Amino acid sequence: MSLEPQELDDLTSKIGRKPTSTELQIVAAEWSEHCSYKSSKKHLKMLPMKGRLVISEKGYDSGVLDVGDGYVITAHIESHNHPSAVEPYGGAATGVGGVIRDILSAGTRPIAIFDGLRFGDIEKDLQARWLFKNAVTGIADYGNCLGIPTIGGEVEFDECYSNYALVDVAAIGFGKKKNLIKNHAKKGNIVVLLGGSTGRDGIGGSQFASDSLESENRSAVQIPDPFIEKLIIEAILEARDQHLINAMKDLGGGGLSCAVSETADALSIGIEMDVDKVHTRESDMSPEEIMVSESQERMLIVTTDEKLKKLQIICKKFRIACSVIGHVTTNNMMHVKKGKKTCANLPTDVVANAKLLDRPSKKPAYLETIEQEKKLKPVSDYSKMMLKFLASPNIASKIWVYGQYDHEVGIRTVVKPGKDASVLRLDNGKFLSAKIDGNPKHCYINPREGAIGCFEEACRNVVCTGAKPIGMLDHLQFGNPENPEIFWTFLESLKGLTDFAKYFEIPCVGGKVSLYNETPSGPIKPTPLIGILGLIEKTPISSQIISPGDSLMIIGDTKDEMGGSEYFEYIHKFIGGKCPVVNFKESKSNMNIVLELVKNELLKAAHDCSKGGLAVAISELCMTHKIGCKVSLDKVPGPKLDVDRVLFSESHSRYLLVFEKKNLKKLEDILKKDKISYSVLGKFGGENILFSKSSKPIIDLRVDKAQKTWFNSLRELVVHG
Amino acid sequence: MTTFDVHVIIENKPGISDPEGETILHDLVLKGNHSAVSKIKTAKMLKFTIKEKDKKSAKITVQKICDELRIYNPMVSKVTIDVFDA
Amino acid sequence: MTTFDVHVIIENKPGISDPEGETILHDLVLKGNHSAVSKIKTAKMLKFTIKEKDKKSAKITVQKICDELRIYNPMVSKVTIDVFDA
Amino acid sequence: MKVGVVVFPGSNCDRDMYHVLTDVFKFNAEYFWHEKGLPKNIDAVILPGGFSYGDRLRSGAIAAHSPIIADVRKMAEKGIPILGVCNGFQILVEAGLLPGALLKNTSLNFMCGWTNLIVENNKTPFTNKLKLNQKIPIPIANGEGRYYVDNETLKKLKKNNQIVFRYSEIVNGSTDRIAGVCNESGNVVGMMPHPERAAESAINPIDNKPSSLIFESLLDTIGVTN
Ligand SMILES: Nc1ncnc2c1ncn2[C@@H]1O[C@H](COP(=O)(O)OP(=O)(O)O)[C@@H](O)[C@H]1O
Ligand SMILES: [Mg+2]
Repeated sequence: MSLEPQELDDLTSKIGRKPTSTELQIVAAEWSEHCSYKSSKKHLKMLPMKGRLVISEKGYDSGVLDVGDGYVITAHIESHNHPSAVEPYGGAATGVGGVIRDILSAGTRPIAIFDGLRFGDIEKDLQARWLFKNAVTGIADYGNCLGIPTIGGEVEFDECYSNYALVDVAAIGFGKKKNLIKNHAKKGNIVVLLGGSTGRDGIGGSQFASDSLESENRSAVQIPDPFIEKLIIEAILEARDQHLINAMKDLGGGGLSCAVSETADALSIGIEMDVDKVHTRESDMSPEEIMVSESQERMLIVTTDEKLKKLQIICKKFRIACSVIGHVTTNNMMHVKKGKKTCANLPTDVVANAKLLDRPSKKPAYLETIEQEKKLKPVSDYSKMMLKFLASPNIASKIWVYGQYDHEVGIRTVVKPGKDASVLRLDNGKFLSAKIDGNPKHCYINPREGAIGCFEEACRNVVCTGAKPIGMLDHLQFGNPENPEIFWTFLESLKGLTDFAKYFEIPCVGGKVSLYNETPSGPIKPTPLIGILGLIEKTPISSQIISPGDSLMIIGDTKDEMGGSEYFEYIHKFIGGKCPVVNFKESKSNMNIVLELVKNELLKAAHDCSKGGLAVAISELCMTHKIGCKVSLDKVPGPKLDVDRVLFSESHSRYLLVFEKKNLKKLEDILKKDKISYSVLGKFGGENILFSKSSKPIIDLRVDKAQKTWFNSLRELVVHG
Repeated sequence: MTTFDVHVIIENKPGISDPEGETILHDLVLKGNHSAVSKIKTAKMLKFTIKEKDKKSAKITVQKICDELRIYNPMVSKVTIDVFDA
Repeated sequence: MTTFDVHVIIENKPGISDPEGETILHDLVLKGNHSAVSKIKTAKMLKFTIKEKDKKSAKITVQKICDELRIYNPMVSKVTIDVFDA
Repeated sequence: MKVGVVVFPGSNCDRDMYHVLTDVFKFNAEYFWHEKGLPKNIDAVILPGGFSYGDRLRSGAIAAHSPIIADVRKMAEKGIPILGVCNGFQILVEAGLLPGALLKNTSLNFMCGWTNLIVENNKTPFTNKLKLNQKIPIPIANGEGRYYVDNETLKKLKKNNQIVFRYSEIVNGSTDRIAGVCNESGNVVGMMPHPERAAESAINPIDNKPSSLIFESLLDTIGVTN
């Protein structure tokens, strides 16, 4: 680990002397892109962070939202891309562990996990398959052991992730507002390190995350220990209930260096600590190694001498180690000693605040021509094509994944994975709905509109459960920011998200930036990921059986927006065209109308239309409810389009609604008053999914056959190749 | 061609922690008062039955299979391969 | 007292199926065209580091630990114990 | 009537079980940490699910040696109703309080999803309000849930009416589709599926009644004496 020459000069001039070797390591960890956000921080400020429900506290790693009646939810998102690309099992598992500790830091109990997974083409690429399989097992083994349900996520395959992996994890916490840890510290308080022992694993991890992936520096392997993490959670919550915690921070990237400097900086205090007091796994670790080790499952706590005894009793009960490693001072210095010897003594604001950069940006050259379409080979048999499409890894059901995750533990999961967003019941009678979404294929073609599309898609998913979006998490994943073209795509995505967040008044409650996502064959496609939290005041849309005779309606226009569609890319192997664009006004009225219809209990089911377009979304409804449907494509609202475009365009702001025929009039009254573009497309019943145009059948599939293919193909591919 | 039993032992590399071994040691064996034991390390074993011309080629083939099919991840684990007459 | 490495191999008794071994054989090894392999069986291994006066008593102690603490479930598994100089 | 919920390091369905016992069925329940003893005035004991000791060595293998197990054993001998759910079942088996073994699922994966149970014995304290052959929609969530017994034991189980639940179809390769068993006297019951996850209409809107009857059976058994 090392600093850039100008950073070294900067550090030297700020402290007025040559830094010691320990100081160099500490600063290198903290000033890495991963910990300091030096490329992005200036720009992230544009996102709206405040809102009616947002509670901000100093030193929190997670966002906090007030959900009423004295309760709060917390949320955070993280990625563990580099580690997962070399050790998918451990990398993905420790990713879960890390984000859970962020939730815990605020003093809330983690109640849900989400995972977003991206790999290369698993149909052709054995390495991608191996990464995928092991990352899923890693997440399952960790989350399941903790007893925190993994209730949703997404999985996507794209050649741009070959030999690489994006593993994103988000977590949600829940608790009483009065139990939130109000981080504070004063002179004489003591600093305690609690949890697993500090070892050599993960040394240099944050630096590693900020380099592009090359085999020489594949050194940061972390071994997950979910059992210890579970004990830490219970111990911390017990300590919280006994008011033993003055301030708390989890140890993540940059290890003790970051946790100590950031805690001191956030609370305007100094911390003096002794590396000899840290419980280590190996006896011969140097002060540098102890300070930057990224061993998992550790928490830093500021408490008082009087409270320490009780804290130690709790730790003993849960058989976890806890060491007093230092105390709070008032001189705003981070003073690291080894016994009597000083190894580092630095102003905390210098350590915690790297010099922010203003990186140059430039519109990528490829974008000049990307929207041009080429002539595609016509599809001769749409039924056959559709079956193949339903079996394709990006479209196929993800049950092989979420079926390995305990998504019921905690008995809050009212709407379970497999539909749009999942829904949890809260202790105050309300419900929380959440989903994460990304779409690198759209973002590659148009980083701004693509990012907005992810935002809207995540909103649509929670809206389909009857929830109003109340907060957003963003995770911005790009290649090397030193490349102006890549940095431009980062800025465009960020601006798009900001515009949408402001228009919809959805505050950003947390986020993460992950840069340098590159392999020897190049950067990944821009991959912003959006998590949406939605609140349901009364009842979520209940799981109802769709019966023969029920009607299917679509809301929103289907437009000629095929760029980045699964149809272009999977069926025609073509990357290009215009990607879908969200019309903010239309988007808002459609969202509001669906919420109103759910609230008036006029719907049996609502489903959003996204990847794979109308054809896939309607099939999903049929397959999950095991019922056929007759759909007339002539009635699809929007401009006149060729049949394949109507079927597979991925235009946003569209919802499929299922309702009892007798409610049509009531529905129309509401829809008309808001000038919503809608149409009744068809009727459920029978054993076939049937799409027709001008009375001519276009797609005709048996539901059971389609369902079997869609349900099993991912597992077949992963397990049996 | 002769049949051989090939034992493949997969374990975490030295220096990489083994939480399972530690739990078995501390929460089971030491609590059971068996203080003569100072360490427990867990490993996974695969026993292959294979037809090859000699011991040496049996070992080479199995090593190749393990590497090629990613039966273990060389980043975290090491393998030891022993060949026995069946 | 001398330090010994004691390897405990826990595996399913004959007759009890080993789906993991079968999966590795069929979905990985045979698909990868390594038809010389005819069988794969998985086992779990625990490596004890123990101080005892000699090999024999090291083996006896570890066997006792395994029985007493049910390191293996006798209904389904059997253990094999090998002692090595550390 | 007091129900003890035993908590081991790594238990993670203890709070769910407690919630259902107290908030839904109005039992008087209390948590017992595995290092504690159980008081004499306990009327029933439940070992909840989770990952005691991180499932290391084998699910339930380490927790079976916890101090509290000695008391659970005594209570079992006294005929007090004892229920082990999921990891609790695994612990009872590892402690020798129930026969058999729980092996890795044939899929080799953790499996979470809904299945149906068939009631095979409605004479236990946890099933006496259910009908024979009644169907119970219920979730499973386990990695080592494949119940195994050898032929001889299986014969004995059948003869003594010790098979309490079967899966309605093959889910994980269990011997004879067994999902839950009891001891010879019938007061100790173990089951892999999670009744506490299916007993409320919010979670199981279609049919929460059968799972509720498992708790109501217990209410009936121990409620009467009080
Ligand atoms: N990695 C995953 N982990 C957990 N659940 C997943 C995962 N991938 C997909 N799912 C679940 O499968 C369902 C479909 O996912 P997805 O296709 O992403 O939905 P949508 O298109 O509505 O965004 C959702 O309920 C989602 O939560
Ligand atoms: Mg959706």
